[in-house]
Amino acid sequence: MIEIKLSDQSLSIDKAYATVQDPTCGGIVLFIGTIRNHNKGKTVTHLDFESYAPMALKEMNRIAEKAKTEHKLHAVTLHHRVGELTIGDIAVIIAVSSHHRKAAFAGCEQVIDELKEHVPIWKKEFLEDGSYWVNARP
Amino acid sequence: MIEIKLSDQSLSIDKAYATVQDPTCGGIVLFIGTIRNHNKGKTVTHLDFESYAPMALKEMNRIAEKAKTEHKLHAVTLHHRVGELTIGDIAVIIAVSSHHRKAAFAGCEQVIDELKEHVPIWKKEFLEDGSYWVNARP
Amino acid sequence: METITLLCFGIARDITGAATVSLHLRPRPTVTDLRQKLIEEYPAFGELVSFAIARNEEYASEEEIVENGDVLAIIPPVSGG
Amino acid sequence: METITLLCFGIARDITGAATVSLHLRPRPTVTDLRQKLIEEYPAFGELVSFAIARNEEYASEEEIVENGDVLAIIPPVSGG
Repeated sequence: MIEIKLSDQSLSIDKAYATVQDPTCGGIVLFIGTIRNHNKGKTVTHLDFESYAPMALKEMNRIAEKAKTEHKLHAVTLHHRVGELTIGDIAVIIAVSSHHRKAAFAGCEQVIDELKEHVPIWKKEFLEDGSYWVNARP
Repeated sequence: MIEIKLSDQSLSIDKAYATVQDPTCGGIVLFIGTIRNHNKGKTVTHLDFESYAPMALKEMNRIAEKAKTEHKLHAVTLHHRVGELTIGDIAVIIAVSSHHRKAAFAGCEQVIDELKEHVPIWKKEFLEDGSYWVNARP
Repeated sequence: METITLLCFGIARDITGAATVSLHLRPRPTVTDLRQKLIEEYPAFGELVSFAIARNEEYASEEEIVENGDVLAIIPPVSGG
Repeated sequence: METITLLCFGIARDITGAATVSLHLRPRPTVTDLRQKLIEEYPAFGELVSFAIARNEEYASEEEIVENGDVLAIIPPVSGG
């Protein structure tokens, strides 16, 4: 099973967990990405996530399907937040269940690695003295 | 920070998450071990976890400290359930936070691997036609 | 010549000043043609780490040919997660 | 001879039939002495995959000497998590 969501509302760990939980699976791995209060020595006050929604959902689905197949996972859930977020807010939750815990760890790590590389979502960080699009310039 | 708990009450994912969450950490990895409805082709109805509590807590603390040092983690929380559990119940939650997500994945996996090898907790599985201590006999 | 419209996100929207940008190109250009025209008209795109072009909601390769009716988008370096 | 008491958990409790077991041994035995005596009195311990001895809430090595007042426990193969 694959569940993909882009949402401008708070993400719930319990809800993501519930989507992958299954009586046949003993091991569930979750990755939770939160907003840090600093980046490269600068103090972040809040930030904004923008997405190219239809393409982001397609890419998220492709990445989840690929991890599910390659690691023989039972279920993969991928929830990403968009809009304005503040420090400590959850930006992304990846939940993976599997019969074998090694596969669950490897699959979950692969999903977050590929998400950060390919999914068209852009983060603008607001500092005390300005703002910038993360990763855009050298 | 290290938090260790052996409990005969339901474990909460949100509570474990809250203990490791920190505004300086962007990456949190959780492992959740649940009770499966089968083991080696047999149907499990429920099970019982027994522990040698003072030694189990010492070992859990040693394993958490070791992972924290070796992977430079920010925080490690290790909650294990004891007593009678049924299918789908959470037996163990490991929550790890880190500045770097690679370290969080590696650290969390190391904790569950070492827990399963060293912590004096024993699981008795109850099947439809009997019961047995897991791993005890060849 | 033909008018080709691309969606702009993130820093691409800041550079063009709008949610879409229109380029005038010969019919059936390649993705490379699009990229070059874009940098010609908005040199700031040349200052980015990189940018990709999406065609019909998928990453396009450089040699792909843009057809009439394709949905195109400029994809600056992503930073989700 | 001395009386040495060990805590029993999991399958060890099933084998001895009680939460503790007492062995009669010469003073200051090694962990190996304990292990051998245990198998001698309860051959079922020899049928387990393995078992460890804990001394003062830590895993003991085979050559360790058991002192008066030590807290000892039989640790059958663990299965937590």
